[in-house]
Parts: sequence; C-alpha cells; structure tokens
Amino acid sequence: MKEMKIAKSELARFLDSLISEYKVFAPVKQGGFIAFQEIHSGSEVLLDYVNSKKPPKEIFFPQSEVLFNYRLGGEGLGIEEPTFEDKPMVIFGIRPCDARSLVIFDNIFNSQEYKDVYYTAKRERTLVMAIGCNQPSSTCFCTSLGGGPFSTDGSDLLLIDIDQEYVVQAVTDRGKQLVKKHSQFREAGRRSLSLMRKVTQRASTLIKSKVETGETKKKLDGMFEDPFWDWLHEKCLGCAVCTYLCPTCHCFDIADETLDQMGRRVRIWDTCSFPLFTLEASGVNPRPTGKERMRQRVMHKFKYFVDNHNVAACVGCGRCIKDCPVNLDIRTVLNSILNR
Amino acid sequence: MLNTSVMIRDTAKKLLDQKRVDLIIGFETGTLPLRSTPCFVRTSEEAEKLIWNASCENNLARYLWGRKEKVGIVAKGCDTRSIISLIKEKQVAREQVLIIGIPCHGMIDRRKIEAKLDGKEILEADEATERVILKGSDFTETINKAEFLHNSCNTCSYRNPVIYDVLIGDKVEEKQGIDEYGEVKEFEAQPADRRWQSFTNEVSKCIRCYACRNACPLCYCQECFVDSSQPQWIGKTTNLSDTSMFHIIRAFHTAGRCVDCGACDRACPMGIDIRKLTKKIEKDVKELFHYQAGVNLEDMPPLAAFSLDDPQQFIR
Amino acid sequence: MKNPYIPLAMTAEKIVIETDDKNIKTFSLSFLNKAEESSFNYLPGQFAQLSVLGEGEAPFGIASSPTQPGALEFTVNKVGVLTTALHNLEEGAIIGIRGPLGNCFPLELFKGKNIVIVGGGFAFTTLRSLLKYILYHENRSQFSNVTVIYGARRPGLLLYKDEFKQWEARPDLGLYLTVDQADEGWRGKVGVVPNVIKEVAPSPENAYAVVCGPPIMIKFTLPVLRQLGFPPQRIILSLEMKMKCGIGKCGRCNIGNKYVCQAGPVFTLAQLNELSSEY
Amino acid sequence: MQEEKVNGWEPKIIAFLCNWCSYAGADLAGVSRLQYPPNTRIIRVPCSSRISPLLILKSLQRGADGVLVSGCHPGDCHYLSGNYVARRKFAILNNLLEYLGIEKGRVHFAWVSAAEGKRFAELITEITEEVRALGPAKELVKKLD
Repeated sequence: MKEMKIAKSELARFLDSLISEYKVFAPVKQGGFIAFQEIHSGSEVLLDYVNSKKPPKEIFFPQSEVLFNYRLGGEGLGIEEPTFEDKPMVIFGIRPCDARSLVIFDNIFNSQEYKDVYYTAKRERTLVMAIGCNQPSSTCFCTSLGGGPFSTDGSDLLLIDIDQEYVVQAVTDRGKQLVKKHSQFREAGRRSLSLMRKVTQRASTLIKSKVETGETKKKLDGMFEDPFWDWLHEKCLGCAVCTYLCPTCHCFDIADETLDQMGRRVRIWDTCSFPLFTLEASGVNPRPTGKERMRQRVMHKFKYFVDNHNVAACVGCGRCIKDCPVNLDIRTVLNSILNR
Repeated sequence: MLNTSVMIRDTAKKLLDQKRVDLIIGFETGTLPLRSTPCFVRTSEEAEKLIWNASCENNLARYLWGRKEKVGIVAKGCDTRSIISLIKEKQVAREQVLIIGIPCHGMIDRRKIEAKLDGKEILEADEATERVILKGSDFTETINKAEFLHNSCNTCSYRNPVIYDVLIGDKVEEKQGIDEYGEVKEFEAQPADRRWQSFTNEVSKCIRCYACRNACPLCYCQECFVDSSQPQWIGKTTNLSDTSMFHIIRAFHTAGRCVDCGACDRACPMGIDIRKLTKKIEKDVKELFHYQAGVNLEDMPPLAAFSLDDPQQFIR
Repeated sequence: MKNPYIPLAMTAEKIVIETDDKNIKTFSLSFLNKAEESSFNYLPGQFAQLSVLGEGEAPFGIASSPTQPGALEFTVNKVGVLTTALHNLEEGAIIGIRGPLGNCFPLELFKGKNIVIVGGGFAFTTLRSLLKYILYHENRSQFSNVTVIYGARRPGLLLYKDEFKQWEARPDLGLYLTVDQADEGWRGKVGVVPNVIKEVAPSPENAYAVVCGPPIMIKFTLPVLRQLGFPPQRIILSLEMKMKCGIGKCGRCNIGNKYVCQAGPVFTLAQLNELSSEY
Repeated sequence: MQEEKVNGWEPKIIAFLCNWCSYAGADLAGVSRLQYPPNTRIIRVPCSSRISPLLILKSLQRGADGVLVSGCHPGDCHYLSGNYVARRKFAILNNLLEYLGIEKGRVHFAWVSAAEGKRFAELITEITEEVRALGPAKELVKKLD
C-alpha cells in the first residue's frame, strides 16, 4: 500500500465516523494529566501532548477488573460467567513505546497454554493507531530498547505529524482496510513524504537519552548474588509508582469482595515492590527486604523476561523516571549494571 | 548553595573520618533538572558527591528507622521535626543520630513550574540564590524561587532546624504573618456536600501505590492497616469507598505526629492534595490540645495523653 | 476459548481431622457436575487452586491419586485466611476448584527404578498421591523397591495414620516412620528425618529420591542424600510459593525465570541448583 | 430516599458500647423494660478507647446508617483513663469526618453510665430519629459497581 495522509482539519471528522462503529480511546486532559479515555466526539482529543500519565495498558488490563460475579447461598458456586463486549475498539494517539508494550504484554496474556480471555477479548478487537513522537521527552530512551519515536511494533497504523497533516503508515492488514474505508485518507504526495523524512530524522536525534543494553542480560546472568543489590535499593521507598505506571508491568493479585450475598472475584494490579506480594500465609517471605524486591524488578524486566520471551520488559517510556518520588532512575541502574 | 554543599561535604568527611558516624544520609545530584536524590555515604571519598540546593525535597528522616549503625543525617527544619517525632515514639534513639541541620529557604515545586510552562519541558535548570534559570529546547526563562515553593514550604514556620548537632551556615529568618491554615479554612467554609465532592474527586485519582505512606517518615508500622488480611480492613481495588477510607485513616494516623513536611504530597504521582487532610488534623491538634508535633523533645504526644478538661462538646 | 480463571464446583463429601492439634484436615471433594470429572486429569505432584467464594483462593497439592477415581483429596493446614475458611466448612459445602495445575513427578523416569520417598510433617500430601499411585496394583510392577521415610514432630502430627497402618503391612514397601518426640504407644523410630535416612541408608543405585518437607528438613536432608550418593538429577523436590493465578501470569511465584506454578512445583535438585536461591 | 422509605427503609445503627458502663446501661434499659427503637445493633467492647476509627469507618462502609460510640462518663472509666484518651481520638475523628463532608449526625459519641438505663433508651431514640431524618447513608458506603 502507498503511504497515505490525513489532513489535521479532517481528523475530528474521521474520529467521529470511527466513533459510530468503534469504542474510541484517545488522549484527553483529565485532572491535570493526560489520560487515555473513551471519547464521544473527535473534538475531545488532545494532540499536543508528550505521553499519558498512566500507560494505556489499563484499557486492556485495568487496575481493578472483575473476573466474575457470584451469589452466595444458592446452588453450586453461584458463579455468573463473564461475557465479553464485542464492539471493536480503537486506541488513537498511543505513543509507539506504549504500542510496543502491548506486544510485550501479549507474551504473558496471549500465551499458548493459557489464554487470558479478559485481556485477549479486548486486545483482539482493538485497532492501534499510534502517533509518532516529534518531540520526545528527555526521559525517553526507547531507542535503547529496540523501539524508536516512529517504531511501528504493535501498531496497526502509525501517524506521523508533518505540521498540517499526518502521513499514515498502514502496518497491518487491519490498518490498511481501515485506511481504505475512510475517505479522509488520501495518497501522500512527494512533498508530504519528504517532510515526513525530515521529521523522523530530526526526532530520532532528539532522543538523547541512551543506555547501552546489549550486554545487560548477559551481565545480569551472573549477578544474582552480586553485592550490587545490597545498596541499590537503599533509597527506594518500596512504593508502586514505577510498576503501576510502567506500560509493561503486568503482575496482579486476585481477591474476592462480597457485600451481603453478592460478590465478585477481582484482579488488581500488584507489584513486586510490596512485601505482601510474596509473603506466604505461614509468614515465610522469599523476598523479605527491599534488596530482593528491587532485584526482582530489575531481573524480571531485563533478564527473566529476556530468557523467556527474548525481549526486555521495558520500552523506555520514562514514566518511572519522571515520577519516582526519590529519583531512582532506571537508566542509572542499567548503566551501573554494565559497569559491574 | 554551593557554599552549603561544600560545608556539608566537609562536615560529612570529618564525621566519617573521626568515626563519629557510620553513615551519612544526604542528597546528591539527581538525573533530572530540579531533582536531587537521596544518597547514602559511608566513606569520606563518597562524601564528595553530597550537595545542597532547592530540590533537596525528600524528608530523609524516612530512612532513619530500623537502622543499627550511627547515622549522620542532613536535615531541614521539617526533617528535624520528623526526627523529634521519631525520637519521641522511640523509633530512633537521640544518641543514634547526628543531625546536620540546614536552615532552609523552601524547596521548589517542579509541578508548579511545569504548570506554568504549560507542557514545555525543562532540560536544564541553573539555580542561583533567589532565582532559577530554566532552559528548554526553545526557551529560556528566569523564575523567582519564592513563587514556586511547595505549599508546605509556603506555610512553614520552622525553616531552621529545631534540633541539630551541627548547623551548616547561618540561620534564616522565619516567615512572619503567614496564614498557616488558609487552605483549610477555605475548605471548611464550603458546604458539606461540596467538601465531600471535592474530597472524593481527589481520592478518585488514587492508584493505591502507597507512595504517600512510604514517603512518610512516620509511617513505620510493621503492618499497615491496608495490608492486614485478618481482619481485612479495606478492599484492594480502587473502589472509591476503599480509597476514601485509606486516605482518611492514613491521615488520622498522623494526628499529633505530622509535621507537615509535605513528603506525602510530593510523592503522590497523581497529584492528590493529601495535605488537605493532614493540615486539618494538624490544625485541630493545635487548637484542641495546644500541641505542635516535632517542636521539642518534651511534650507528650497528644494522643498518648489527655487533660481532664479536654473539649467534649461533641459528646452527648 | 476456555476461561482459565473460572473455578468448577465441588462438594466436600468428607472432611477428616488428621492431627491431634486439629490444625490439619483432609477434604474429599467430588464434582458437583459429574460430567466435569473427566476433564480433571491429573498425575501425582500436581496442584489445584481451591476457592471458598468470598474468602479467596489458594493452591494446594493434590493428595489423592488418579488411580482412585471419584474423589479428589486435599490436606489443608490452617494458617491463613483461605485455609481458615476451608477449615470452617462443613461436609456438604461447595468448594471451587481450578486445575490440575503445574507439572507432576517424573513418573516415566521412575519406571523400573527404586524410589525413596522422604517426607516431613504436613508436606506428605503429594507424596501420598505418589505413593498411592506406585502401590496401585496395576502400577506396582512398573517400579522397583520403594522406601518411605516420613517424620513429624510427634505421633499426633503424622498424617494419614490409618493408611500408614495398612502400608506397614505391605511386604513390597520399606516404611520408616519417625518422630522427634515419641509418646507411650509409639513403635516407630525416634529422631529427625535426616538422621533416619542416614540410618536406613537407601542405596542410590538405580534410584530416585523424592523429598517434601519443611525448609529446615530439606536443608539437612539434601546433604545426607548427596553423601549417600544420590546425584542432583535424581533428587526430586516439590516447592511451595505464594501463588495467585496458578497459570504463569500474575508474576509472583518465580524463581529466576521459572514460574513455580508452571515449570514446577516439581523440580530436580540439579534444576534448582541452576536457579537463583530465592525460595 | 423517599422511595426507600416507602419500601420500608429502616435505619441501621451500630453501637459500640463499653462493657463497664454503657453496655450495663443498655442492659438496665432492657431489664427495666424501657422501650426504644430496635434499629441499633450493639457491639460490646472492653472500653471506649478500644474503638479504632477503623471500626467506625468500616461500619459506615458496610452500610451502617449511623454509628454510636459510648463509654463511661469522665472519671468513671474502669481502666481509669481509657475514656479520656478515647475522647481526644474521637475529637479529631469527629472533626475530620465533618470536614470531609460526611453528614453531621451519622457518627455519635456519648457517655452513658451503668445507672442510666433511661438515658440510654432516650439516647437511642434520639439518635434513631436523627439518623432516620438523614435517610440512608450515602458517603463511604461501599458498592460493588
């Protein structure tokens, strides 16, 4: 398919036509932050933004999600099997790093043996329309982890902002079909394409933050017992900011909530930062201190996940760097690992 | 600033070399503009990295409990007040800490600056005594520090360390005539349903990351009520009732102990106005029991004491 | 697409108190919907997630053997929220189950081999499953000599007392029961499990050792087995970790890059030696 | 609210009573055959100082329309100073709840002695009517949405 384009002036109309058919999520301003929310009109979308506070993972993997409802006191378990919506969804305006994180998520939730139907039911019916990053932030280090400001991993369509219009790259068949179907897309002329090349080249040079990660996994292979971990966690507060705001962190807890006879089993984001995460009922905790918990976080992202899925569980979005209350910067951690 | 940094380093080196402390907890340069980061220094060589500036915002008293070694701690006025609370509550022994007190001009609130810049990113910040020069990819702007301090710094009347073993530099003049509880009074004046609405609006942002709790120097409970499973006091989801209960109880647990250092507020990634609660409690403790936390080592903590004529109009 | 988070309903047909402190009970469960029984094909060493709705869910090793169809058995020690909820149930109660989960003991490798089963305290549950499986008349000939060394702090804390009485009578089983502290009627050995292993000194020749027990017992048992000549590849352990999903997604039960709920709970010592020591 | 009243809504009130005074006061009300509305569920506790704010909030969360905490009069505490310590705690909590906008009249505190059976009955009557006037609790009530 040829490169296509859409004029910015037509975008709202395009989104409006999408809304009639899809549930559309897009960046909007909410409570002082950028958030991915369902929109009901194309004009709600915010286009001038760096990235959302919380990663869009919550569209597929919400912080609290009902696994099933139940009623106590009746016949059997009283479980009401969940049903899944089938209205197709679009995420518009997701950043390429976050689109990539979905591919990483698939390794866990869409694995061969056990498909996580709650995740896959949403993921499979969602079309991902990313917008490339003309103005990456100083904390963006996507290029160090195999991504980039215009990476197409995980996207069905990638939009590149060339001022008055977006050049549209259709990455998947699904993306191509959508482009064909909507009249707002036109073939991109030579001028648009040359502008696009300028933009992408410029933005790639804007990613100044780089971490060598090629050797990280190899280093970590031999570092489990390294005294490095004895001090690394010292300033860590043990809160969940880095993991909850991480687009690739996927750990969860499961709990029952009952009011009177009605109840539900929910899954809730959980984090390796909390002692409770691995505390057994007997009182034994295999990760009793900040040291083991910090080691788990780093190892999981940059070694175990690579062992198991051949990709690091980090896309370099920089959220954990921006919001850590004590400025424990993962880039510093990665650099220190390489210097061991 | 530079001068203060040098004095902190010299003091730290001396203390470590003379083996008067095993560890110095202070700040080093962070990885982002306007961002210093806590650091732990055990040798005089490492002491070289210690710094001081207007982004040393973390309350380092948070790192004191549970330690065995003798600790030197770099402490602002509010930090020393937290240390007093910890000493009173027997979480730290006075002899175990060597307080390197720093008179403080207030810490810069990055979020206020970011709001002013309306999304433009700061790439570099040059801090002078009263101003900061901010540089971005396409702008340079000079701001007055005093206009961008944390709210807790704006209402602070303990800018000088309350207790210390070493004082770095000269004491600063305490602010006069500040309306310490202005925000609380403003909130009190609203109708009840508006107050509830605005409280729940705030806590609905909560992602239960517990950064507020974990940043607080006084949240040292072995088992926090949110983590208890028998009984399970509150649910684990972001259900509004549960998050409300979490914030009410956490704030209540700071009664008579909170020194309004603002650590909880700064730690919150979602910008929840946590001080709205803690400041109210602090005000009530002062008005009802004439107590201020962390201003001396002698007064009994108010909830561990009573007076026969404590107010009881609310009791039938 | 099957939803792996939905438990099936089982009825607690029988609940037996195992120990004199009443802290351990064995639950015999049967599927409420008999048609579901055939979907639950398990082997010794596997576990399942049991639910008491409203209280939660937790993993338990299956204590029964697939050679006795009908009831699934779980032996539960009362320690936390869910186990307390289970203990509070009466016969006839409905319990949710998800499973079978995890791997099983390497039964194929065991064929034709001598099997040494070492258990301590309340961790005899999946060992019982294994033992019953081996002793089953159609299976017994596939395995060579079987030795069982099982200990508890005192006689009242031994599990499956009636069954052990029957097994004691079997000529094709070397059974050694031991307690740390004997009482009047005690006829077995006295002493901790590692010492009894030394005394019994099972031959490592053509043999596998299967060990389940409290961490302290494991710690002292492994060197004894190694000394006797059991290579790490022939020492089998079953691990316990906190689990939630049981299907390798919730992220908490890993040891290094292996999830105990999927790659385990059964590991050889050789495998564990290659993993980090975080368990 | 109106609708629920039509449907026969009755307020549910949880009363935490100290074992030594207030519970005995309630007992006396009963023994004396004093009539008071049956909307209150009594939970006996050793002392008013046993009442953690968690218990009060948890009651509201789980659907109590009102909560009463009652202990011995000042000076009468079985443990000498339990109620004095509790009084400070309750003062802070009471102010905080009101500050956050939880309706006045949901959470009540009282001193009731063992001899005040009549007062207990009157107190419960008053509180029941106050809570009834407020209607079903709204704030803090946990719903599975």
